Amino acid sequence: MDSALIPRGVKRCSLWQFLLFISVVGAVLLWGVYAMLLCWIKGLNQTNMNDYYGFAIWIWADLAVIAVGGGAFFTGLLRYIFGKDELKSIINYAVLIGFICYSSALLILAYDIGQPLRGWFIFWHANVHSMLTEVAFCLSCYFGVLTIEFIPLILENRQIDRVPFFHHLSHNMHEIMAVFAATGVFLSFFHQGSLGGVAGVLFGRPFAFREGILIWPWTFFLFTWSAAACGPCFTILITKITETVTRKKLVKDSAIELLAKISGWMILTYIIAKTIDTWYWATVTAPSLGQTLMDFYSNNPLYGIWILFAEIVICGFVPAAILITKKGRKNSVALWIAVILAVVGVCINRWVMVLQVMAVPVMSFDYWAMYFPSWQEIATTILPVAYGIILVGLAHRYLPVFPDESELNPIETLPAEEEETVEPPVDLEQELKPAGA
Amino acid sequence: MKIDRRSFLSFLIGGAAGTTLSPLTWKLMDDSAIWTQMWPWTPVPEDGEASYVNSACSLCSGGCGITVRKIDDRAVKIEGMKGHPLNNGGLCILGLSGLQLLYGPTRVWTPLKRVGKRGRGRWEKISWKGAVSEVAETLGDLRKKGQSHTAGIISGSDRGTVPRLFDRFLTVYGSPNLMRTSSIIDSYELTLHLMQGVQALPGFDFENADFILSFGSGIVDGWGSPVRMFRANSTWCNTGGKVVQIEPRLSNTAAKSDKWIPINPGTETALALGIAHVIIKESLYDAEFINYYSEGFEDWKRFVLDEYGPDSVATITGIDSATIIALASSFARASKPLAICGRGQGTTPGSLNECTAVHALNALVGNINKKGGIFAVAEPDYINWPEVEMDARAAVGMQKDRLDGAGSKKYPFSRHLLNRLPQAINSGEKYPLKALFVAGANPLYTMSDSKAVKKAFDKVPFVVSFSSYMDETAQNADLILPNHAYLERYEDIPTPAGMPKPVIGLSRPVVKPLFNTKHTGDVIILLAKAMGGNIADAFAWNSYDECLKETLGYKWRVMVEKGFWSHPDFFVQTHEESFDTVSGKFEFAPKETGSLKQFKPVKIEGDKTNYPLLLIPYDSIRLANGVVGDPPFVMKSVDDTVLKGTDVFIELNPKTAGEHGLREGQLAMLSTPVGKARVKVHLFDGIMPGLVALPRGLGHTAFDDYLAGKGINFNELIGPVEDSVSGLDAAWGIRVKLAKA
Amino acid sequence: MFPFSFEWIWDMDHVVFMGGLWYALTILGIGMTYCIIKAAIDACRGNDEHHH
Amino acid sequence: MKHKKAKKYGMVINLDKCTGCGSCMVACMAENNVPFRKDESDKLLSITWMRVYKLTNGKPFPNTDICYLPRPCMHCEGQHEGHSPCVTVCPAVATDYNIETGIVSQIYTRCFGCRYCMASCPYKARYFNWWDPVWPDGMEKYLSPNVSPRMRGVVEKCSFCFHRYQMAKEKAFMEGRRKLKEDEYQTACTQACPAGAITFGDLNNPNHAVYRMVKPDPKHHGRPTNPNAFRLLERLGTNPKVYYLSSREWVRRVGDNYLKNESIAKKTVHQG
Repeated sequence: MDSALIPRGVKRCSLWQFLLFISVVGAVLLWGVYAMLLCWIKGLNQTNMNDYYGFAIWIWADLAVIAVGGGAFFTGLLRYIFGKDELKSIINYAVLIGFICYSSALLILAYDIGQPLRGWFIFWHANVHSMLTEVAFCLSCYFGVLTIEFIPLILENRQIDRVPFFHHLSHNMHEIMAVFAATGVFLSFFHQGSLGGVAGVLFGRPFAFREGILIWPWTFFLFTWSAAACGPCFTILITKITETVTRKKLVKDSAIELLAKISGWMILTYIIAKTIDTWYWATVTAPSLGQTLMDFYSNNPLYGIWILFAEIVICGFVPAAILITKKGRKNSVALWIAVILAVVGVCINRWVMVLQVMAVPVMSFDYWAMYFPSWQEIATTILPVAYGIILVGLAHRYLPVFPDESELNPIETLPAEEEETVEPPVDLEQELKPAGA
Repeated sequence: MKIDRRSFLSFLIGGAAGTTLSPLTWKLMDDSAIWTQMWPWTPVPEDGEASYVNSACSLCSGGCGITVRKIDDRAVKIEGMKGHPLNNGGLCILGLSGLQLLYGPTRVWTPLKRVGKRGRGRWEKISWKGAVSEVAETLGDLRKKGQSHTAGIISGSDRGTVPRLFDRFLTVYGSPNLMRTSSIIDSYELTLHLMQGVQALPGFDFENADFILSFGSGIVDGWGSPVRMFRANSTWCNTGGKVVQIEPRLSNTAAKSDKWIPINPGTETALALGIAHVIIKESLYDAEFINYYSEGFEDWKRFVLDEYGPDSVATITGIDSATIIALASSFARASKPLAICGRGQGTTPGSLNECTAVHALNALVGNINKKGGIFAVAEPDYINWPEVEMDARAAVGMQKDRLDGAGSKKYPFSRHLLNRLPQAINSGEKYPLKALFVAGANPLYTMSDSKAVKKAFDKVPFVVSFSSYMDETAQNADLILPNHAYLERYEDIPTPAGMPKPVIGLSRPVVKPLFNTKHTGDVIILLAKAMGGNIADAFAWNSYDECLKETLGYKWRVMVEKGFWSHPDFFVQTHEESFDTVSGKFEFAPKETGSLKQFKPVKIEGDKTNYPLLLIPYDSIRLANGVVGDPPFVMKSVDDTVLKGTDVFIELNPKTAGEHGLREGQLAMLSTPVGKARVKVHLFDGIMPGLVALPRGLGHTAFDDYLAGKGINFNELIGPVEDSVSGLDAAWGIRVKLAKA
Repeated sequence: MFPFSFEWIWDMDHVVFMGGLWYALTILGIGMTYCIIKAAIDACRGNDEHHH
Repeated sequence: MKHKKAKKYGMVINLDKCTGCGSCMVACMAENNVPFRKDESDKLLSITWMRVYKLTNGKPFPNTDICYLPRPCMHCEGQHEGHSPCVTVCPAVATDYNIETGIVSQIYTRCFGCRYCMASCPYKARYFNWWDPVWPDGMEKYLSPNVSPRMRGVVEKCSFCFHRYQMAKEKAFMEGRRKLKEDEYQTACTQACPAGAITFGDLNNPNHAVYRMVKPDPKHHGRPTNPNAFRLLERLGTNPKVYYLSSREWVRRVGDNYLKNESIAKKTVHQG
């Protein structure tokens, strides 16, 4: 039915199968939307946040998706500025993932705030000294950049491309994409950094506070760096998952390996910097404020020193070690482990910088506060995931996301073979519909 | 077709984009933000002209002066009255929340008559006329049958015009049964009566004292006139006055004191006598006072020296003898020492032995009726109404014994023994109570052994409540004749107990009555008039306000102007005129007190085998436990280690908790011989091992949702223990057993 | 955000921050305008020589 | 000594006098139209601009000691005026540092509820309106027109009763005066405290009691020179304008974090 919209040279599952898939994920999405409406209509009392946990799972999710969405700007940097042409195979997908991550982040912010209808005050009445203002501005602008980067891909849909204006627009945008990408990198550097700054400037909270350069605490640079390092791992991870689900090779190995290699070195350098930062903080910053490292990791049921070990060693040095070695990158299992660990690592880091910051007592007579999200918070946090899966599904079906897909999966070579297709549960057998038919 | 669809889509997209970019979007965005800034469901208080009204707070017997800020005809804030002799600008947490009672959901709006079973909460509105005639009819019937003595009144106080109007009414009607809510004041009155031969209230000159020896009195926990005590405590901070607090639990007072001496609960008398022992032995007492103004000292001295050496007292009290000796010495050597008693807020009278022993310490150092000492303050003399003329029926009724046994052969000196009333009704040994008025009191909540009290109430066929609020007693009444709230009425606020000089406050209407309520004073007058005859004749006033104005005479003008009246030429009595005993001197060993007999600890309920631990109550200024309960603001101030959700916490020493396998926050079952309760455990190092402490003031079943149903009423777990001399409630705790729930 | 809002002060912080912001927005704006105008011109000319 | 033109309103709380009675909490609630709910026992959801903490020395019976510590907003000055932890982070200038008085304000109609300021405050002095404020029928009558009730979704905190400052200024203006007398502007908690434990005034004015009580050191952002005085978390460099007095060493020590073997005297001020 919708075959006219499906790119040439690739195979997709039947529309019914696709709709079934969409409706399953859509149900989850609706659950999230329901929870979101509850939060909007009834207020944030729907959450388990409280006056100690003013920032909770949403802000973590926000920081995490932005960190892992950092793959878009870093891949863009490598592709457009440094001219790594191998990445052509994955850049579209990196942009798409980035777009999903950033739109999710903005959505989360829209229900995280107590007065969503006044959300625009952050722009209108901006306080330029606030890291959050910097986040808001750079985040929105960069989302604009991602949209600009995403538009040509949409325009390349077979039907849209037939309109001469759109065809030319897409072409022209490609032509000057390097300018956009460079702006994107500039903006990303600041908003990733300022997200780190959000925690790092809290001089009232020794657990989060870091010294730095000028107005920027060390976390500013660590956040940018970790997003650049781990973002590509997330792009690889999602690509791998997509390949597994669709049971086809979508991106050339050379692209994956190059990205993995760069990511590996980035992680290694990041984690060394992070270690130095932690060391300095534990031995100089915190003691100068009368606290020891173990004050932050004891007397509570969850936050033990294990979390630091997990973040730095298991999810830092281990993936770095795998990714910087050729053997590690080439080994599919090792690559899987490495990218998962790297993504988990950056998520732990963001968790620590949001939720543990809130949990640690500051006044000597205060106490650790523990928190568990309400179902409304969980649903609204899953909501962007469902939205992302749907958008990936749609884009994969109707847009030429993977330029090398037809080359990697030539239809002509398998004309007689029944092929399983696309996202939905893989076991659903499909009648093959040749593209363009 | 395809073209059409495309143009349609373009139109849609273009339209959407156009609208988004048009000023409309920005306008809507702005409007919606403005809308959130003035949501119609968020109240906007109306502005108006500000004014201030001086009045007096009567939420407890503290008698603080208040200044109420008004905007037009709304009262918006209660503040302490500047320059008031008691509180000078400060105010307690309850007084500050008074507007939540005035405007709160617990007010009774109109006279109510019970429908259906008692306590079910079903009422019908009746008119004031109907209500008064119904009461008059019931009382008239009793009187006709010669049963006027079976009518009784439970009153929060027996001082001031309204309680005195009740008293007058009951006298001319023919019943001796006006019963006052009991407190440590009862014990003090009795002590002053027996040792000094006077009918007076105790007055303590805290402001000038420099060494306070407190036997468990919650100086900063609501004892006495609370704000005055807070101020006195701060005065000591400035002047270097010392406070020694003796009690088994680290209360706020103990924490604020200069020295906290934990003591085995219930052994305070022994300590007082032990201190006396040391003072006498080391000849540290005021020889002049002892020699010239006291009687019976030698006998008492022998007894104290024989029985209460520091070592034996150490064994009883758990305080080592060196501490006792040092304490006695510093007490006696202080220039203005003062010993006081009355545990916590002093809501329980305690044993008379204890009060006399503590008072004897004051006598030993000679600080009776002296600056920085304890005064016997005569009853205020401003109420001088003509004697009532009793008819024959009234005279017969007044001849009858009081139902509570006060003034009987057994307890000849006590004036009120409300604690004995439930037992008297339930046993039915004397005569039944057929009509009961409750005013300024909430006995169903405040009296110990709630079950027995409820049972007794159930036996009284006609209960009338005068409460402004739907409290526990009002809930279980047959008729509610709601008084104006305290901010809506005129009333005299007599000198609070503990004040060494008279200060009469004037409560006056800050706002016009909000509901169809009536001043209780007016109701008494109307009732008297409805009953006619001598009764009506005894109440010649047209209204309560007229009565009050007339009664106060020249003071009225001063009170209206300043908000209070204080004695302009109040003087300190000399020792020669102080004592009105047979000997004309201070009696160290009035025979009636049994001081010469060996000190016998109050026998509290429960046996050690079944109930291995001791349960004591504790008072907090943040938990009102009197006539009213905590308003929402005060509830908000209650710590989460006292109340969490609807669970109240007991305080337990970590050692005791360990022995019972209990952890912080764990649920436990508390059982005493009187009742059971589910509680949560809070570990507190400041409580003596082996003790369990439970706060007073929670566990209300009445009032609003902000208060009702939270925690446990301590009175459900304890019963009264009669003091052998006074008949007053001497219980300081009860044995208890604790198990994991 | 704009110099006419009352939070605005003419200081280094505002100039640097808002300068950076408006700089980025200008590049994006000009870039997109260029693309759109050029695409419109190209479409009118029927220029269709390039393919990806 | 001539004092600076700008005022720096601050508070001194004498913990030796404070009895933990809670009057300050309720006076504040009544003055500032603070809402309440049926269950306020979850203190993490309970709006108390002034909160009284109960401190213990942690020693076993009978050497236990407790002390109450009332905690309003500290109106931090930070490293330079206006550098309060919360003011610097608020993205929408909804919380502001008044240079004229040193008071940190909260503009409820500006706040959009991001709660970053709450995260930044080490004293937990900021509270979020998780619910719409609801007063039982009739009780909204006592609401004061001088302080607007807050809507759901915004942050609120102690304002040092700023409206009282404005009213006092207005009154002085009407009477043709420019300067306020010390007792003309007092916070509701100061006024209500039955123990007289709270003193309020201008820390820049040597004639004011607050100044005389703590003797702030201008070279060190107002660090107290009275050895019995301390500020909460002095070492963080927040430079609060609320000072505490205590004659008990353990209480003063509880006021900040110290390493195990560190003596209290060593007051290194971070960043300072």
